[in-house]
Amino acid sequence: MADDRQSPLFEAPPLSEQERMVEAILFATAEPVGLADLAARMPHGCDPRAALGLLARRYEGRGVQLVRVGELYAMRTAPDLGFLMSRETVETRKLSRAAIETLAIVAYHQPCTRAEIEEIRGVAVSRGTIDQLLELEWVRLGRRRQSPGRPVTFVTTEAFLDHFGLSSARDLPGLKDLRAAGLLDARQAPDASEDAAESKSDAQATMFPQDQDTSDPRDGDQT
Amino acid sequence: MADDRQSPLFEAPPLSEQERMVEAILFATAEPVGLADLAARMPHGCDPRAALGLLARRYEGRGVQLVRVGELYAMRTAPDLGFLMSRETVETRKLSRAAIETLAIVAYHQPCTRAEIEEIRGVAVSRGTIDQLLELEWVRLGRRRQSPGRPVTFVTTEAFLDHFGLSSARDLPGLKDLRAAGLLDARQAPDASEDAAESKSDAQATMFPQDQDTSDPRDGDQT
Amino acid sequence: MAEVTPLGGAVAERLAAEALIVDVEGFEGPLDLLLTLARTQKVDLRQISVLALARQYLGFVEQARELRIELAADYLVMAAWLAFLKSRLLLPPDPAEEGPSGAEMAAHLAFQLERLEAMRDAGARLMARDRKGRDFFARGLPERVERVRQVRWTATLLDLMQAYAHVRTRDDFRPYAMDREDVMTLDQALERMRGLIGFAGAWTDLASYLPGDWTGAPGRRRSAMASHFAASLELVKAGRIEIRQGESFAPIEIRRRDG
Repeated sequence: MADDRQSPLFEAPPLSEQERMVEAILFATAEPVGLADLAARMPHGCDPRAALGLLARRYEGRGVQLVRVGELYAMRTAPDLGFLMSRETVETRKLSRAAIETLAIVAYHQPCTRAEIEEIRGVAVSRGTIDQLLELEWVRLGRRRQSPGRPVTFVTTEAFLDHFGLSSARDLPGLKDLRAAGLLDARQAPDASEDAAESKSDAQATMFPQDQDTSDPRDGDQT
Repeated sequence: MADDRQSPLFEAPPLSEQERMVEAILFATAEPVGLADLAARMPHGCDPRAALGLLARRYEGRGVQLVRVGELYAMRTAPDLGFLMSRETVETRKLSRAAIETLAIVAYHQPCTRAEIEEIRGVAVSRGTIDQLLELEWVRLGRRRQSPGRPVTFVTTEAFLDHFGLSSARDLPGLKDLRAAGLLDARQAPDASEDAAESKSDAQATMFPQDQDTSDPRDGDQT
Repeated sequence: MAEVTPLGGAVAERLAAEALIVDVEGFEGPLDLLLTLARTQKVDLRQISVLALARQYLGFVEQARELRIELAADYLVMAAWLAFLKSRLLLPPDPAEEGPSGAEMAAHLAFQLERLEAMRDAGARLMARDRKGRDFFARGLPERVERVRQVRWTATLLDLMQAYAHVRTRDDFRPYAMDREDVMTLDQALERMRGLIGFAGAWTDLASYLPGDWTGAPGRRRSAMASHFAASLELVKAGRIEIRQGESFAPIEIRRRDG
């Protein structure tokens, strides 16, 4: 942003114009769009983040809203108007109880291994349950855990955030309370070996590694 | 607001709310929507036409606009922002050998006819090759030759000189220059180079010309 | 944590267990069953009596056995563990005994139940959220982003000169005209070698196999050498001869292979 003035040839359009551009781009697509993508499509020197901030305020309380989906942005209709769109409603296959629980465990404990899911539920996780979540693209494979056997982990996706109207995994309902109550701790059975306890503890350390303020443009100018 | 008691069940929401509704419907539907359809979707007593009027004014000058398509309404990208909806990729490609040879012959022998090009190249020149050069504006039609059939001739253009950094066609290096630059020799027949090769080694040595130890010791330090 | 509660409501417990048995297919494993049983205690999971819970569970398993209902192995494993836990909770702690105390084990079970319930609630809350395609919607009429591909043709002056040089010198080296006269084919060489190897009992330089009229002109010799080399490799593959080369660029030698 600082040195745009060095190249007057590429002087960026005024911010109000940039806001129109972001508006047009986000309106034109059903998929959330990232900052880099916005910047690539807008003229040189534009500041999509600032434009998003303006846009978010403009649409506050409107029938359509600017929402954040992880690191991406999208326009979505206001949830209170869903009743108008009965014809657009897509019937989602009803998830089994096992699938819903597994999804919740992945969301709240991510990154989380299959063994951890099984320990929390007290039953083996059937292949189909995870497959269903992978197919819905609500869950994807994360990094392998740096513990014996290097098990794969599961994490939630941006499609998951988008579907449930969450701007980030940190906004999961009741996350803070659950954490405060120690219910997200990887607490080990008292008779378990110490090695296992060791490998579990890094599950917690890596949970929400990007747990920092990623200056959401929507909050940007409120302070 | 005055006579709520008369039909409390069917009281229409305030116009600003109706505007939100129309906004959400137009955003989310897959097709442009008519007034009747809007009225059918919205709560009883709404006035979609008035709401559309408000909405049209709200989106005036924005990145997206309310447009009328016959009797139907839709939101579309503002016409001046259409450029955001296309992504240009510029691909730089080398001219084919046929094209560059043809171009070279025209450059060195201009004005020259198609028959002359074919005679020099020893192959028929396809229509597409000449068309490409004409399209690139590196070659244009010259005068007709005053010979039987009055064939058209081809000459190079200013754009050609411009692209190759020449001030005139006479600046093209001559055959002697080419030879001096090693261009002709480098392209020399295998028989010529063979003598040199033969003189320094026997048949077997030249059978495996680059059969040397591939593990270059210098590689070691770089990694 | 896990205080021993007096036995109470045994009849109600048995009734509950019977109701549960009818539903046994509906449970997602022993922990799920335990959670359901725990709810019948009608207390906060933090105040749950693990001992009473163990009794409930064991009662359930007993009931199932009486009704000749086959329980999955993990239900029976849980039953065995709970029986063990029960004995630990009831007997005074033995200082000589290894491992966690009954109270520790009970506390962990209570934690597991609480955690499972928390995740179950979280799942329910998640599903009850405003959801895309049901409560809020994405753009219904998206506009396609068109990809416009522009091709820019280039050539340099060097390309131009090289092309011209190439055209002007083409006659000199006839790149496409195959010189049949001076090329020995692999078949020719193979044919020759087949007839000759019978005599090659000792290591012999491959070069000595080349026909006399192919060793004069360098081009002809090279072609013959290449074909003979390829032919030797064929024969090695067929197990007819052996081949060796002392070092790089040393003569290639071949020998008949007996047997």
